[in-house]
Amino acid sequence: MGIILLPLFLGIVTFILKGHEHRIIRRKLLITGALLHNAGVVTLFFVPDFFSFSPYIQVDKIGFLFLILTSFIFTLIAFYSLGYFPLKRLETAAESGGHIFVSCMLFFLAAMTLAISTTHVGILWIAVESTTLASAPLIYYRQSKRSLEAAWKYLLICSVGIAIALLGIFFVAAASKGTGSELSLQSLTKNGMLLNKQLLRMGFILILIGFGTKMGLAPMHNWLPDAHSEAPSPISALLSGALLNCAFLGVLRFYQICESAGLEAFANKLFIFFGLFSLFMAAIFITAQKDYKRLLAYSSIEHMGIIALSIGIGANFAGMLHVVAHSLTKVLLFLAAGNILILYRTKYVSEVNGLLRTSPSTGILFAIGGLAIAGAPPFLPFISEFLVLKHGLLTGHYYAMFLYLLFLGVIFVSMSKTVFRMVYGKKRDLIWGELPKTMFVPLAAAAAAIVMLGIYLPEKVALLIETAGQALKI
Amino acid sequence: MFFIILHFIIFLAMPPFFIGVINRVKSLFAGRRGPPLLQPYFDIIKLLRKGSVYSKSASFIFKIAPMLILTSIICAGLLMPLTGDSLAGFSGDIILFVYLLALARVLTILQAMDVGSSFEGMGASREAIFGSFSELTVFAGFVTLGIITRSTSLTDIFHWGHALKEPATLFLFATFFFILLAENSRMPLDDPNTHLELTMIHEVMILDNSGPGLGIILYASALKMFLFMALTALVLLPNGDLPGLMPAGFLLLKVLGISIMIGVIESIAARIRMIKIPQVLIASFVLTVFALLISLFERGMI
Amino acid sequence: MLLVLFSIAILLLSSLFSLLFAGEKRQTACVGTAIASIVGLSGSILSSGSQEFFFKAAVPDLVISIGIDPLSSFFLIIIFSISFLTAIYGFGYIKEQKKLLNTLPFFPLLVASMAAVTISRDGFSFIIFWEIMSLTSYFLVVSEHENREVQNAGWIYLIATHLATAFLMAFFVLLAKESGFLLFKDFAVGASTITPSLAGLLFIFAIIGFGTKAGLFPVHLWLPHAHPAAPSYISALMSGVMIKTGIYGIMRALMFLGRPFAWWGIVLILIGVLSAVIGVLYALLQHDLKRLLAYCSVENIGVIAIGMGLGLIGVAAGNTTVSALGFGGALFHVLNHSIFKSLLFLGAGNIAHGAHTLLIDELGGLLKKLPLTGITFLIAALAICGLPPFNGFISEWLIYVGLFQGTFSQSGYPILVLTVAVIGIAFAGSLAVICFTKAFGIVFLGEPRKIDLNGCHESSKLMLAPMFALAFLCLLIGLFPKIIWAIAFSAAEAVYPALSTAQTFAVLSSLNYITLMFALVIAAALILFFLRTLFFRKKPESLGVTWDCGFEYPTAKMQYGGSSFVEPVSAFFKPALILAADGRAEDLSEKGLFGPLFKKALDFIMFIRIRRKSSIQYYLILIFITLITLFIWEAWFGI
Amino acid sequence: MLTTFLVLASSRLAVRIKAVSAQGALLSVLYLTVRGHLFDIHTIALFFITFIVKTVFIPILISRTAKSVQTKAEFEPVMSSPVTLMIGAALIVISFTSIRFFPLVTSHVVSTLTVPAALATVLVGFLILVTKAKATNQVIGFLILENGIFTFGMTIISDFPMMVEFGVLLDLLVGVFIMGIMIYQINKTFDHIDTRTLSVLGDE
Repeated sequence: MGIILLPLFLGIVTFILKGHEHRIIRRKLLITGALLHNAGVVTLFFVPDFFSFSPYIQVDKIGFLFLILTSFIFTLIAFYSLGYFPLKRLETAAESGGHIFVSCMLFFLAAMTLAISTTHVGILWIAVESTTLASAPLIYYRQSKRSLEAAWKYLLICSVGIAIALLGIFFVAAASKGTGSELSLQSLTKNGMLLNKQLLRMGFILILIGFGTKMGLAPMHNWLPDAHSEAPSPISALLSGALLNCAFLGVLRFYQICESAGLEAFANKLFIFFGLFSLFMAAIFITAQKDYKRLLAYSSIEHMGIIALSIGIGANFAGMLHVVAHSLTKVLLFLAAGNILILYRTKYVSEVNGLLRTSPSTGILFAIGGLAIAGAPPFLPFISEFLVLKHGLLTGHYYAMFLYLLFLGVIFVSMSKTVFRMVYGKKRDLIWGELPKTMFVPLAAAAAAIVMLGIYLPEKVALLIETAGQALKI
Repeated sequence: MFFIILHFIIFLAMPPFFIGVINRVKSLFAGRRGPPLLQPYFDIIKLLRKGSVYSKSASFIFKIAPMLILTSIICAGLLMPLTGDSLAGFSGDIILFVYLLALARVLTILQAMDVGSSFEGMGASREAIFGSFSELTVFAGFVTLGIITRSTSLTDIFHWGHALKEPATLFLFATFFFILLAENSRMPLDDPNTHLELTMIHEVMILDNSGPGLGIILYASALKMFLFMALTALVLLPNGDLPGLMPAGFLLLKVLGISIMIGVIESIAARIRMIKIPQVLIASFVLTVFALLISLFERGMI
Repeated sequence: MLLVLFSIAILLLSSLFSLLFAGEKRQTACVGTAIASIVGLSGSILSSGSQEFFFKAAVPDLVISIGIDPLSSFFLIIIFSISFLTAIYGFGYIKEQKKLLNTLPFFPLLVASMAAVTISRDGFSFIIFWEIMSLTSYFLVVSEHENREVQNAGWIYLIATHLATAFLMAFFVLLAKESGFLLFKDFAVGASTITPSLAGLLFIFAIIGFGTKAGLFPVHLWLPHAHPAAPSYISALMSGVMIKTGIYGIMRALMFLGRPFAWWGIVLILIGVLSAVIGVLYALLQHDLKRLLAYCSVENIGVIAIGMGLGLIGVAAGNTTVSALGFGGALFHVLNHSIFKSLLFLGAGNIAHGAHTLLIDELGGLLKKLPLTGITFLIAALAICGLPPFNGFISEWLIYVGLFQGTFSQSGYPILVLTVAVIGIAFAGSLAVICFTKAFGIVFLGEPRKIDLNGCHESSKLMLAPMFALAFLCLLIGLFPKIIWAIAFSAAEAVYPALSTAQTFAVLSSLNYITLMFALVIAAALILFFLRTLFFRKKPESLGVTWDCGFEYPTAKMQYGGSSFVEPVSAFFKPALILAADGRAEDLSEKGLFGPLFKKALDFIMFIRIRRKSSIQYYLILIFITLITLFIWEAWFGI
Repeated sequence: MLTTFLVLASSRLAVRIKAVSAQGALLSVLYLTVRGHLFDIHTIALFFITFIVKTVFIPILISRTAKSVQTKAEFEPVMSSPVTLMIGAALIVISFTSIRFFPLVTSHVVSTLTVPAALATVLVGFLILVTKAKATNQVIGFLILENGIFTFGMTIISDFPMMVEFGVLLDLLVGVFIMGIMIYQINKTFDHIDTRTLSVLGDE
């Protein structure tokens, strides 16, 4: 509870602290919020029940994994923002809204934490909707026509999507009628077999569409590239690395209910379908993509597809591992994209080249991220992708795995082409001079994480992921 | 020991004689008396006694190549069963035989390219491509012989004595004869007598050789031709299991016959156009494949 | 085993150190690699029998295992010996080309990953090492990435190798489905119960997956792009060693597939013949020396594939002599090719360094400026053509004899295929002669065509020493093939233990004869030289211009060039080739297969993309349609 | 209830806002009717909150936004009004006829009409979202959609804690608030609020 309220409180404080003169304090508050959140998560690790004084707020095994991830990523992004936004401000000359921005970030964190840690389906809905609301202004940061369009699309489509999810939740509630269970996860899963199957099925479809919209599953994904490409890079990173996970967690909660009701096969089929379709769409739009931030956005769709697919074929460990892998890698990439945007002032792939010579650290980090996200070992995403394949073939999903490999192949081809086009080439003159350190350290941390975990997955981490994966199985 | 010496005598001393035979046959056809039968020996000795002129463009490759060519041809000769058994035959020596000759060819080509003349480059180019076709055919022929005799050594192959019972042999004889003509730049494919035509293959490659170097090359090509004549002869009429000196004697007779044949053909045939040569070579290859299929079919292997 | 691990550790450390340093000090990578190679080489030579170690990975159900057996140690010997020499060469090479210091830390990593691939004993770590190998070599290929060509070459390489890995992943996982685990040990046990159809499928997967790395037609596509793009010492390592890991992979894969069928061998032989003939044909129609060498690798890999196919036919028919000759010859050729191909690439490095171009038609007369490079290059060229008395002959001879023996004992399709193979190798061999007479003749002989040789000078001793070592090895192995045969045979035996009963006695005696003959060749050459010097010493020698047929001023431009040299070939094969405007052969697999395939795929993608609108209403409709569709699906059919 | 959205589908903005408001009011009343026999504090509180939020706050917000935006004239919708209307009618028919396929437990529902009515509301809301171009209309569409869902939920809801209900409403309120700001911004930036022009982004 504390970790939810704290960012909320800090957010309100920053909201109050308007004006240019308070910007240092605001920055400090942002970092404080991130670090305190970290501390909270760590405490939770040692004292699992420390914060849970409400029956509806409880961090379970899956939630804990997501929480750690979110917290870590938020910290990275918070640090990165310190370097990014002052530079960005020079460029856009947009002075107002700093306070709204920082407070929205903190609100966003709070909403995500709530979404992760709640066990009540209603609260889950509220939290997910709040994340939309808190992040819409973040996308609008740049206050340009394009960012406005993106924000509007994001807001409206996600709201509609989540409204559909609400309908789904009502269906689930209707399904639970007469079983005497509360609308909390525990009691729903406990009484799983008593639920009305048909209603639950329809409810799950609605929820999958609803949260799937937010999660970026094709064909409900269309807002995503627009929003990701227009949002400031740290926000894109946050959306991609953390928010999508939250939405996914929302789906997972209901997946658990379905599982307990014996509808596993049904839900799996849907997951596989949406997973593959997302991969397909991503493959198509990643190819010959001209805008590198959209490229990354489509790659998020791809990876959400992989995650859905992995759950669909029952590769829970791989799925959870991929959640971690994707978040870290995507954060790395979006932040690197932020650096590139500042250095080159363009989002067009064709105008960016010679990154490795222009800004070696960004170039190397971007290359690492690009390779990792495209699925090359020894990075973490490869491991999870391989495990998905392994599990899929072992469980006999031959056609799905064939398509999976095909789409991954196409994506690798296109992705690597674009990334290395950008990385290689002749040196360009810098516009901004060297970038501040805070714009490299978080990236390096993320890169180190995916390399380290790719080469050697420590027992503790593996256990964490494994228990999360097992918790998914009722 | 006797056979070793005999082998060397036959192999090292006889070849230019057969060249003389060919020339004599050609002269007779042309109504001339022609040069003496031993004229090739005189030519070689004369050249060996002269001094050399080297091109400024040439490197040491050009100087050492003739010796190396001679070396590889002599070594190939050791594998040929001239006296019934070869000197150093072993199972699988047919491959070595072909490759030693290929080595000689490579060295000829390289020494031709060394002087940087466009004529010799042209000759080298032609030699390379035609040589590769004939090598192909030779291998196809060896496969056929191998299947017929279940052996991979020249000695064993030609110990077999029922050649005429094999219909494939006639095809093989024809193709090996073609190869003989092609490899040694004889008439329908190349003309050993002209030196300044753009249509030459072998002779044009040695334009810049002079003195002893040229002499050695001429000698080496005589050896090579002898080897091919022997091979062709043996394909049609193998040694079989004849005792003592008979194989060697018969062989010389057969080779004599073949050189007369060559002389006749050279006299009556016109040179084929350069462009047609690959076709001829491929035709002979197809002929070999034919032989191969027949021999396989006869044995019920396909 | 421990020594091998130790050497991998040294490699990793030297890579790390070199990464931390900047400038000249990065050369620690080369030094480290050289030291580690010595350690690893001794380790792999000393290792006898098979060893395996297991580690439990954190990922559930995953055990990592490493081990060594004769097959591994055979490849380890190749890897470490060549890496040792290229490291020395690289040290000298990079001294001259400081720009390459950037990617130097990847060099030990590449060697380490290659070694790791060969000692890996489970599917998971194998794939990881395999991909690390691909990635590090990719980074080395794009060392000079300012050049667009190089970028493209690198990209093609990356794609090819990665897509091939997809097949490998499927290969290993399907095997795991049979045996339950990803351990090679279990695969080998499961091999006895594998169904024929699955085994066939897996065989095809292995051929595609490993064949891409090895460079078999038509998946060789990356090879002629990547090799010219890479710095020479890397091309040498890649062409000499790295593509052999593909062969290693196929050999290893055969261990898991149980008893082979004759059609596997037939397929492999046909692919091999295609690779050999097409590879060399393309090789001789190239203008760039390194591209020529790259295509020539395709040819040699084809020869190796023929050997392996022969071995498979032999095993399928229970003819151990044939299979011993096939596999033994193939592995022998692997070793030989790694020696002369790396030598050729190093030579190309010297040429590029001396003459600043690798376009064959511009070069010429280099032998006078680079005599030592020229001699070693010539030796390698003769060896690669399979000419006596060098090592290339031995392995080709083994395969030939095996093929001949095969034709004696087989019937039906196999015999036809075997004869095709004999003719194919013979043809490829004779075209290789054209190819390398062109390469050597045009580049080193005659007069320089377009280049200025004034500034051209021989490379440093550090660069020449490894080349002489390699050239010496060519001769040495040619003269004493029995040791290598023993190692290669025991490596093949590790795959098919039944080979141990093979009657290789006849082979060995023939090898003795070959040694004798080679010695005779050399002795005869020496004797004749002695006679020549004896007789010719007093003969007058004079210099003149090349005979010019009456022209007054023969110029260098009048020489026969590389293109004109091979013109008869291209004229003859015209119907089967796609010729570029400049007479260079375009790759059929690139222009005819993969190029159009990629184009079609792109067209399809663009076709779909055009249909995307970006208005918010459209987005909403999509969501709605999805919803309705799912509901209808659910209501009518049930999901 | 049917009347409300038939009005919505046709006429001018102000009317629409009023209609939404009316719908909200009806919705809140529905709360009372659904749980008619149980006049506990929970229900009453919900009634009031819903009423306040849905019939008072949100309409006020929208109309304030609309005023600040100063809409000059009615834009052409993506589809002409009559067509939209007809499709809307068709949707309603479909929702009433297809309701048999939905295995909803409607035992304690006030009238059998509520479920299809809710469904129809959802569909019409969607229709408005899709066919209307103006941003304000889209918000209204969204609200109608939401109302429909609420109606739906109401018929079956039993044990959502009050906190949750309250949270949902709060979310809605904030959402509309933010949308209002956005519309204001859109107007400021683009000089109009036609969302059809918001399609610059996309893949070339």
